[in-house]
Amino acid sequence: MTELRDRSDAGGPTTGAVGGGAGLPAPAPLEVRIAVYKMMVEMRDFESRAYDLFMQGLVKGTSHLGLGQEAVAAGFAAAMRPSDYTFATYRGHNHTLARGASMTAMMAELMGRRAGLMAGKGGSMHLTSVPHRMMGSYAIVGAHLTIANGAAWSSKVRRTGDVTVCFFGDGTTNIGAFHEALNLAAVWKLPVVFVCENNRWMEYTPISSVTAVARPAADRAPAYGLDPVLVDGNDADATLATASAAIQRCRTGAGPVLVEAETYRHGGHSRADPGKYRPDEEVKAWLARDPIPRFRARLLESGVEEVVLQRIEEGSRVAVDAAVREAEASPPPDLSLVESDVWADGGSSWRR
Amino acid sequence: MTELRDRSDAGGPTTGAVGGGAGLPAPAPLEVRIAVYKMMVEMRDFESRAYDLFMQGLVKGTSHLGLGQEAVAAGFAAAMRPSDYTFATYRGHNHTLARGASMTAMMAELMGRRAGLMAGKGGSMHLTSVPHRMMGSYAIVGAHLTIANGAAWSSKVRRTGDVTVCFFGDGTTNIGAFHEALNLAAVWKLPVVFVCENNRWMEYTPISSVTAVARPAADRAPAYGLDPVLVDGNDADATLATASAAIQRCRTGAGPVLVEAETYRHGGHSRADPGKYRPDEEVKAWLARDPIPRFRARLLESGVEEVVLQRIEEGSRVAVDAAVREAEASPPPDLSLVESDVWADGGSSWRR
Amino acid sequence: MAEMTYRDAVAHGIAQEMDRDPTVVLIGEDVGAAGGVFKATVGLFDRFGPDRVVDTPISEQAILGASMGAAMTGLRPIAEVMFSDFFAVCWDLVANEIAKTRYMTNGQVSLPLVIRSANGGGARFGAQHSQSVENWAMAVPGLKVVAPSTPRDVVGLLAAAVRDPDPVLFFEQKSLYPTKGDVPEGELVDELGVAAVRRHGGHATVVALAAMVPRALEAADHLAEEGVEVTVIDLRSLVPLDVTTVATSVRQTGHLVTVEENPRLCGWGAEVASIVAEECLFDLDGPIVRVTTPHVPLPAADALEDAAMPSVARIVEGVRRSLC
Amino acid sequence: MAEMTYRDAVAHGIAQEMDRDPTVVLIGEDVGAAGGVFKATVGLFDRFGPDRVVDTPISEQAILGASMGAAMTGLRPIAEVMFSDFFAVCWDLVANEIAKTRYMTNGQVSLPLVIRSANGGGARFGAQHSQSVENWAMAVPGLKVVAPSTPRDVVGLLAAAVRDPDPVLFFEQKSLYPTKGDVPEGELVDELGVAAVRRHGGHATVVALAAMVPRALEAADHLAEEGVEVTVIDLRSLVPLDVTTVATSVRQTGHLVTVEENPRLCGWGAEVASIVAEECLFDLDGPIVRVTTPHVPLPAADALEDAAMPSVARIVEGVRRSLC
Ligand SMILES: Cc1ncc(C[n+]2csc(CCOP(=O)(O)OP(=O)(O)O)c2C)c(N)n1
Ligand SMILES: Cc1ncc(C[n+]2csc(CCOP(=O)(O)OP(=O)(O)O)c2C)c(N)n1
Ligand SMILES: [Mg+2]
Ligand SMILES: [Mg+2]
Repeated sequence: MTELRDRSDAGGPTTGAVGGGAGLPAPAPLEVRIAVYKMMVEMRDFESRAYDLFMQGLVKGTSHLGLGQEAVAAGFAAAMRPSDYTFATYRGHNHTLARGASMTAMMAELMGRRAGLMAGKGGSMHLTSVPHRMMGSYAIVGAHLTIANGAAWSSKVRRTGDVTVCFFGDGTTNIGAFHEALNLAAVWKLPVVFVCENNRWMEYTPISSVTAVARPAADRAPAYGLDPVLVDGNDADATLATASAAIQRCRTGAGPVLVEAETYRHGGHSRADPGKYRPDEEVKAWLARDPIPRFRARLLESGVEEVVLQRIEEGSRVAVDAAVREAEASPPPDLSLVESDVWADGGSSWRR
Repeated sequence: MTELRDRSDAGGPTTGAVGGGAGLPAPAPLEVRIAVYKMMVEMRDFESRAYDLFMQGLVKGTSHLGLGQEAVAAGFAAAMRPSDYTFATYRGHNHTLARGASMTAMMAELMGRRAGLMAGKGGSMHLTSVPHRMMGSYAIVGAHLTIANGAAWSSKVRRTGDVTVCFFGDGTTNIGAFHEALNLAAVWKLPVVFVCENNRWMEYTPISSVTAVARPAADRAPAYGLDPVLVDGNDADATLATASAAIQRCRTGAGPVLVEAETYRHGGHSRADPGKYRPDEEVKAWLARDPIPRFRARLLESGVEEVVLQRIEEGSRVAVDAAVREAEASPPPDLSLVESDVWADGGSSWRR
Repeated sequence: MAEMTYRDAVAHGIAQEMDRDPTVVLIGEDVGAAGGVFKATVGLFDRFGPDRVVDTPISEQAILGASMGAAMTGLRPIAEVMFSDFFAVCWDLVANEIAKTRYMTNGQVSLPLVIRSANGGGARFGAQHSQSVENWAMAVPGLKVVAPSTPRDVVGLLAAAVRDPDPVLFFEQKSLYPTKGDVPEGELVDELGVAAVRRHGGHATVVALAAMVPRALEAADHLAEEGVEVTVIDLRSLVPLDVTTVATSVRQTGHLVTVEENPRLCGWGAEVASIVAEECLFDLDGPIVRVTTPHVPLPAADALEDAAMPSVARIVEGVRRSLC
Repeated sequence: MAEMTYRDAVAHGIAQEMDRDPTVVLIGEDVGAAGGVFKATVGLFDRFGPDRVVDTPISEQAILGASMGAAMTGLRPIAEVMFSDFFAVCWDLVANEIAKTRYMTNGQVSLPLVIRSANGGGARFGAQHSQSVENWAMAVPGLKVVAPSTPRDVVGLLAAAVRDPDPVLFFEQKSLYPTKGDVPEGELVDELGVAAVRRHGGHATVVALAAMVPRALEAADHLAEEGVEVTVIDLRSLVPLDVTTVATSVRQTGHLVTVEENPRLCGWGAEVASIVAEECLFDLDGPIVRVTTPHVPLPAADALEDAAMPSVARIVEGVRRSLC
């Protein structure tokens, strides 16, 4: 397990969990792991379909897929309790699904339909489902780390015991808001877990070429008095274990945790980007570490029956098919929405 | 001497130079040290007088004094060559004097007179003297670290060999721009020395209460792949030695250096603030470490004759008296300046 | 009825709301133990304690982010941005996040949140500590924008802002901090978006905000001596904007002058002028005149700053110009 | 004469200036090897190399700070802020530092510097990647503000901006990137502050900018079918602002309509309207009408975004309203 220790005894990053789960403690209960597998399969199917729909012109604007990064979203979501808060980026489909939002509403949102999660007003980059404590997907890099602090601060003031989990990319570690958020969280000992999904690329630029340290998040943890925590983000057992430990630590009031999860996006940065700027061997090596088949094999080893997994896979396909059908059947949003809900009174009037 | 080593062999901050110069190499040549003393005395006299004039209502608006922090400004200025660039904060009188700007022009600027360094358009917080490569005093925390990078980048592109030195306070280490500036400087290996003048207070708030690490700058250096460098900012020999090493390192193309100079302001944060929020013992202990008498004693020990120092002190008083007289004699700025020099054509027209 | 300064009215107004509602918290640099750099939050730390009056590092993005996240989840923060010029270091939070989140989420997220800031010139602080940036805020959909001109209004409008379910930017004009005025005893709550007619006159309508209100009233006194009687409207709030009061007056006087502390281009006066030029064009008997700071940064020297900001003389001259 | 897209004109214009002046450098996220996220800087990295075409981390403050410091000391940087919405994360550099430094230093510091940014809606990117923020820039003294509507103007105005000794914000309207137009061979340099009259008509003056120019022209076609002939002015630059061309036309037509992509309050059209209402009031024969996006953030769904932005139909309707 990725141990979460006090800074005092931390030398380099805690790398125990990286490299396939060796040295991990007994894995989580089987039903939890099966639930994690189900989430990952659904994410994969949902996003693959979203990509097809984008190429067909049915998803408009843009979309940023987390294909390949599912083990991070699923592992953390499985470790959260329903009242914990999630904050994510524009690459937030997986995190939104993981908290339980409706596939139909999400697909309809991507397609700009009335049935959309935000009736089409937000789009792919702003998925939000407050009832699921998915407090938003944020499209401008950095800000949401500071906003996540606010939710954690509020939980602390209101003594709810809830923990906030905030996801962001490697590229995000170089913007000012990252620094301000981490410092404040540490000074105020906020119950927030910052999860850097290090997929090695900041759009089309390798993160290593624009970052002063090798591990963009973990190597900065000490600057905030925090332990560096690294986890293999393509290993669902490892992300689940790290998530559980981190959230537990927050829940007990020990202050924030900064996790760097090493992972990779299978596709391009957004839209139709084929991601050709990435070296072939790099892509190949990471595809070979695809978290889904890897975890599937591990579950079979753990004694889960093949048919259980097949039923999950089949169920996911059916669910995604239904979501697409329902989303496609939904009409465009009512145009009166354009001027609705700027204010809490439902309107947008600026005059009297 | 504060060694500037590669990150690889750096454990904690390099504290050798802190604590009174023990372990320092042979000090700089005597004439350089005497010049440093002269600068410090002039800074002290200039600012003491500026404070009096503020209390008399002749310096308007605000002013932020560096009384007590002179050894940082003087040590670094003495290590710079004339073409090197300085960037400072609103607490920038000392740094502006140190680069050779006219006392009269500075005093007139503080008083809002025509003879002012910027004819009254900038005021105390924006002292700038481009002919002296004093590229400005910046009043909003953080930005000027990124701007200093630009000057250093330009020097690198133009292959001038010039180094940029950028001063800022401990409180500044918690704002986003600090993080962005340090990372970019490190990635681009810019010839810039960042000097944190840690005077322990961010306005009326102790820095320790709002910062996740004990040493706001030095403990963050590793987050940018840099060596932590600490220096006793009240020891002019130590600041001079550290400055020389840091600037030399930059000049050879080895990339940026981040220095934390531990010091203290004798007075309040700004204007008439008496600084009463600070514990008496803290103030007393730091007054006992006043860099000027301390350095004076050291110079006498080194064989400088008392009369030499007295002549410097007398000369400084005379110079400040003259500057005040000349500034007071200067009329208010011509009102046409209000609409001048928004644009390079000298005017401010926005229409055609 | 108690006389108090605009400065003290801020602390008084905050205390009124913190007393009433335990979810109201105050956050900012030096707002706590130090009582604020403008001494506008004196006493609150002692009264409400460090859990509700919270000092922060110099991290404006973190301050507003924390406030936004807290507002999303059950608190009602009052955040301070020390000088309004510093909105520029956290504008992403203000303009992109706080202003837009309710809309983007189709109403899922509420942001009951006040951001106070010391705005405006006159203190010889120079170009980076003297700006009037209420028009920056007005230009961004999703923000309410308030700027009181009297101690009484500080209390009443602050209460309205804190109780409002939407984000409100509350501009305290720093040159007004030492000014005094009567504040009624007991709870005081105003309504946002209601202008106040501070003086009645039939020859022209002068619309002003914050520190420009007393100046416009002084100009009105001068004009009265030459027989020109003007109506002076104190807008009090830019969003919502009390178009009704302005338009009603212009329909009576036929002349409009705006008095803006901000630099010329795209100030709130431009918006008011464009509304009147659309909705009351045929009521106008003279040009709409805008008296503003010229489109320059503010200089530091007292002589220069005084020459830059709208003076009583320039307001008088502007009204005369509108009448020809 | 070559036909090229607005997108290609950007790279073409930058190349023209980098070829001419070795101190011109290009800096931004993904501007180099990747050729820009909008493919507007394709080829420049290969042609001018990594010392002059520089990729950066996601650090907009550091990008603009580096550009400013370099401009102070001998380079002429062209910085890219990928989407104009992101000006909010570096507004301090733009509004407080870059805009004010020449003034504050009494002319000691020159800042020959261009900041390019993809501005505006129409791409279904939602509220945080679709804003038209040219009015944010216009409101800040010390910034020149340019927004071309054609590939030819991209090249000519970019050259003017790069050669200008002052900071220029250069807004590329992202919905125009795929549009095509003729660009003359050879060096092309325009003058900032000169509007273009794109169509002549005597009934009303329609003033537009960037993506609203083709839309206004389309509206003019419709109106012509019903016998209403309008002049369409493409402002091209907001600072300097070509008041002469606008005022001259309004004096002839007696009617003014502005077409702004930005949300309503404090848009550039308000400024234009206020100038006309002051300087040409007695020339006006009808209300000044502003056609803008309503004062809301932009929604993402295509149907909603189309309904929000000024359409040809709304422009036509606005002109009709101005004529009554
Ligand atoms: C402030 C800001 N600058 C630039 C962008 C454009 N942008 C969107 S995603 C992205 C790369 C982010 O990289 P990373 O944080 O690693 O996340 P990933 O996309 O890899 O998940 C950039 C530069 C932005 N959205 N916000
Ligand atoms: C962005 C920003 N926030 C707040 C301020 C107000 N302010 C001016 S000085 C200061 C304290 C700075 O402390 P430090 O960096 O330690 O420098 P010192 O004054 O001690 O030299 C603050 C908060 C500012 N100028 N800019
Ligand atoms: Mg990434
Ligand atoms: Mg300090």
